Amino acid sequence: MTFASVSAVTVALVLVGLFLMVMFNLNKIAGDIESDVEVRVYLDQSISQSEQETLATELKGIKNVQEVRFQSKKEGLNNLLESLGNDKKSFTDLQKENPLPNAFILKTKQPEQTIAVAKKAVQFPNVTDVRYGKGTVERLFSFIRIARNVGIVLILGLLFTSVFLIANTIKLTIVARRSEIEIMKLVGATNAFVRWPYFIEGLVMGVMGSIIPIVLVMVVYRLAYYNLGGDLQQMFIKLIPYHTMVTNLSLLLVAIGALIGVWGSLNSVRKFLKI
Amino acid sequence: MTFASVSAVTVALVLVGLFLMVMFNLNKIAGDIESDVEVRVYLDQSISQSEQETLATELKGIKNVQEVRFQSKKEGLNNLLESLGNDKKSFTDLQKENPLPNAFILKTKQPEQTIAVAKKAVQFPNVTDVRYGKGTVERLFSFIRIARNVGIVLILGLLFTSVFLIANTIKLTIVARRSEIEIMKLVGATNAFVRWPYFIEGLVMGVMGSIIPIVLVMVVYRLAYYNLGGDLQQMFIKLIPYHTMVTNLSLLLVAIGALIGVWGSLNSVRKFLKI
Amino acid sequence: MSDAIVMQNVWKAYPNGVMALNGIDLSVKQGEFVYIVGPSGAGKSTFIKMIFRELKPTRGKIFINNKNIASLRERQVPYLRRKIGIVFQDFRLLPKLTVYENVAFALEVIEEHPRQIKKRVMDVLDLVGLKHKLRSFPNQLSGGEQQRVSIARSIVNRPPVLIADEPTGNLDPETSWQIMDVFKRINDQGTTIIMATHNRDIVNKVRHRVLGLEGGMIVRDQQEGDYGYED
Amino acid sequence: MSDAIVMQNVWKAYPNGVMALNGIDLSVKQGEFVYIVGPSGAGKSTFIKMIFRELKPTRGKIFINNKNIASLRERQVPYLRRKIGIVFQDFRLLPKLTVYENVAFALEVIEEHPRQIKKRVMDVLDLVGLKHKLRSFPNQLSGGEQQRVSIARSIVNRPPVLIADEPTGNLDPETSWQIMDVFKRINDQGTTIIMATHNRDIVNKVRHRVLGLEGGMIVRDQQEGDYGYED
Ligand SMILES: Nc1ncnc2c1ncn2[C@@H]1O[C@H](COP(=O)(O)OP(=O)(O)OP(=O)(O)O)[C@@H](O)[C@H]1O
Ligand SMILES: Nc1ncnc2c1ncn2[C@@H]1O[C@H](COP(=O)(O)OP(=O)(O)OP(=O)(O)O)[C@@H](O)[C@H]1O
Ligand SMILES: [Mg+2]
Ligand SMILES: [Mg+2]
Repeated sequence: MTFASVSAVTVALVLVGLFLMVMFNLNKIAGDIESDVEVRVYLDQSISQSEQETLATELKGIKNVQEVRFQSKKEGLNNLLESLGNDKKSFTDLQKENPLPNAFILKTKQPEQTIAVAKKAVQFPNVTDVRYGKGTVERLFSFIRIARNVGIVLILGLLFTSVFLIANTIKLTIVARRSEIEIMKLVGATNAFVRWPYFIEGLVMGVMGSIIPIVLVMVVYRLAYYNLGGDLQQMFIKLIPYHTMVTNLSLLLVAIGALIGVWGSLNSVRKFLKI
Repeated sequence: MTFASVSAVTVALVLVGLFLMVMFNLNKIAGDIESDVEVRVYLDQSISQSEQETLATELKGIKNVQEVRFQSKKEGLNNLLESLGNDKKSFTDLQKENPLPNAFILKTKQPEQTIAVAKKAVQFPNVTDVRYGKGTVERLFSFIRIARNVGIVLILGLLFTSVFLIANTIKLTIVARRSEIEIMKLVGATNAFVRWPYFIEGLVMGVMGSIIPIVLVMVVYRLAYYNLGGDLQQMFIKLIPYHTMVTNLSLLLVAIGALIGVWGSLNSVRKFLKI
Repeated sequence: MSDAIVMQNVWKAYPNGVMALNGIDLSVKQGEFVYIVGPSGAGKSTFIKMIFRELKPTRGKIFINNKNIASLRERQVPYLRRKIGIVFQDFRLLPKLTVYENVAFALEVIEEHPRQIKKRVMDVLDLVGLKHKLRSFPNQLSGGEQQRVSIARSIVNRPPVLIADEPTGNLDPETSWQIMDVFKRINDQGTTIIMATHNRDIVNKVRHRVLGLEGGMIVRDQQEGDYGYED
Repeated sequence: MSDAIVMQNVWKAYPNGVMALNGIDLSVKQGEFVYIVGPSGAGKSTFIKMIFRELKPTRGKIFINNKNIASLRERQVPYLRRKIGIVFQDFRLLPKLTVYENVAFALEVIEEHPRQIKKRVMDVLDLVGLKHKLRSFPNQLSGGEQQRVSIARSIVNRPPVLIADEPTGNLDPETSWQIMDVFKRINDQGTTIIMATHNRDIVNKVRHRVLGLEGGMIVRDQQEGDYGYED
């Protein structure tokens, strides 16, 4: 009987654990990507050095702009070619006559402020064009927002489900002991006396049920982190460090397990105490 | 008691259903992306019309090549610029003096054959370069393979978990009826006579437990399909059509529910029949 | 042979090592009425559970109608049990069925015709004086009422053998005599009856064969015997 | 007053509408020994369950040591029950505890000193003749043995009031007399005893106050009475 409860906790926490592992990382990555968004301000080819310096100060003065960086046309072309990957060789001609203009790269304090900043920047003199991946950025933001919301809904759903499942299982095991509880009460046991062993049992069950999930999370995250971590870093994606993740997640899982175990146990006993 | 079992089935199938919904689509998308991979064979600028035609035939003769398509330098540039999004305007200069060569685009029968085909193509005369997104394609393939394997493992894990959970819950409800079953047997009931109601009960439980998951899948997929579908189509990603998905998934869920219900029920009864 | 029940050197050890029966030899004729008496823990219930194979003997043979049930195949067991009516010491009613349904169950099991079932069940409930409780559930009955439901169920399908484990333990003397009347009647119709009992009054007044059990052994086997153990 | 138990106009209707008690008035003095007799379904067990508040009366007042337990607060109920030893008609042993643990439980509940517990439990098991079964679980006992464990548990903490619902229903006459001896001894020490029984022999031989219950009403209340209902 207790095996049933422990394994229900185990099963639920494995799901919650793996899911949280993914969610925490996605959340971090989304944050990283967001803070990577930038506004490119293209300059007129004919701009003078002093005009350019004035413009830099002015851009810096726009509300919410955190950083202004100059990007020469050459640098711009290199970045572009880089992003095309190993097709670069085919474009050697381009390097002779670079069609790209010079630019300022702005970073905003909050990624959501990109759009407002871009709108202001375009009004300055000598600015031919302002790019922030219009559409793309907006779509990225809404994608991230959707992904986060979906993630939160899923994790809440999963947690709720787990609580429900575990409580369900514990209840069934305790219903089977209904007469036991009633007899104890009829022989003069106080509620506290009856409840105490069930409290302990719930706690032990919850903690025992979280062992396998914790080990699993450790193993899976170790594999994921050391195998995928490198590949992902090439794509400028950084995972949450192994120890941080494992420590936090373990504590979280034990806590969830213990809470649900105790709660489910006491909750199920409660209604049989009324005799 | 039966409520406990039905809700265990419900909870498990909701998870399985939503997960399958995502997996089926990812699988389709992965397939679509794979079959989109192509080999670009760049031609020497000085190639003559007849040489070009010979080359086309020869390329077509390579094992596993399914389709050979000519892409003019102009077409190539347009495609490139398109992929750069709305930064196109900045490259008007490029269109005057197009640095890209003409090319043949090859499609292979199986996406995995890309690499072998590319290696053969590079050996023909008048071919300056062969591109298939080396590295990228390889990484994409291994990514898809990993994703698929992870998906299969997850879905099997989830299914196994569900079966376990449901069987667990059903067992608990039936253990509570152990003496009931034993009494029936002692009064002269055959195993079949005792089992029959439990068979029906398991079936009903399974089917009832699959109602909410099916409705949920329908609602969620409707929302996802009609809200995200458009956006995704812009990225050349096509989801599985609503009706196909919902029909197949519903049948699958009912079948899983009924099977697990009946199996869990009969399996739990079995050991109490031995009296 | 017209022996309904024959035991040959039957031993029973429970899994925890308790020796409940130590070499029982016995034969009961068709239509006989046998009391099993003996102190608490003597092995009466164990003896009775052997007959309908709730328990298998550790050693020895048990013949019911000349068939050794110790080696009966599992699939045959239900058919054995249908020929034996059983009153359990702890009643063993189905908790989710009403009084009526509990009694009817023994008839449904043998696929009796529904109309037959109704009539027969009502008759039997009348016999044990529980017609007014037919819609009650077991946990809504007094101890004696539950015991009478168990008795009703045991006789409803007119089994050729009736086995009763302390059928009057929870009944007042008056109701006990009613039940004995019922038993007498079905015994007169040829039913073999084995009844474990502590009821001295009954054993002494309604004389039948008395089997004294002590420490898992038959210490007395007396036709028309009395309860014995006078204080 | 030295009345241990007083009932004033007590009625009990079960949720399904059955009227089990119809206006009971009664007072039992400290140290009295009272038999409750009456046919099956008369309301004896219901009457008994009122006293330790397994059931609450639908109407009326019940005083135990001058406290109305019908309006007792939930938290106080365990302390009431500790002053009352109860032998249940259906034994109610804890299935996962051994005989020893079942009896010890009643002492653990009142936080008796562990060493005291051991001695006292062994003494009581000896009284009911079950010292040799102390490590058995309830499902490894015969009916009579279970009943004796229930008796042992009820007297182990020397309660001032003992309530026994058919305590000899599953016992042979000899063992029954042993139990009656035990009851007599603790009654002599001042314990009030209420005993529902069908055992005519006992009631007629060991004369005490007899309370006749029928249809939920007291139809007879006789000092040194006999069982009545002669056939
Ligand atoms: N399931 C069991 N496991 C172990 N020992 C058991 C089991 N059932 C009974 N016993 C023991 O076997 C012996 C005989 O038990 P049985 O129930 O046959 O006695 P009985 O004659 O019916 O007694 P009673 O009159 O009290 O009902 C007793 O000592 C009892 O403790
Ligand atoms: N839980 C219940 N719900 C409904 N009716 C009940 C319940 N318990 C008992 N009764 C009914 O109340 C009446 C009195 O029952 P009670 O158990 O008090 O009888 P009793 O005198 O103890 O009988 P017995 O000698 O057979 O044990 C009976 O008619 C019984 O059917
Ligand atoms: Mg017995
Ligand atoms: Mg009673």
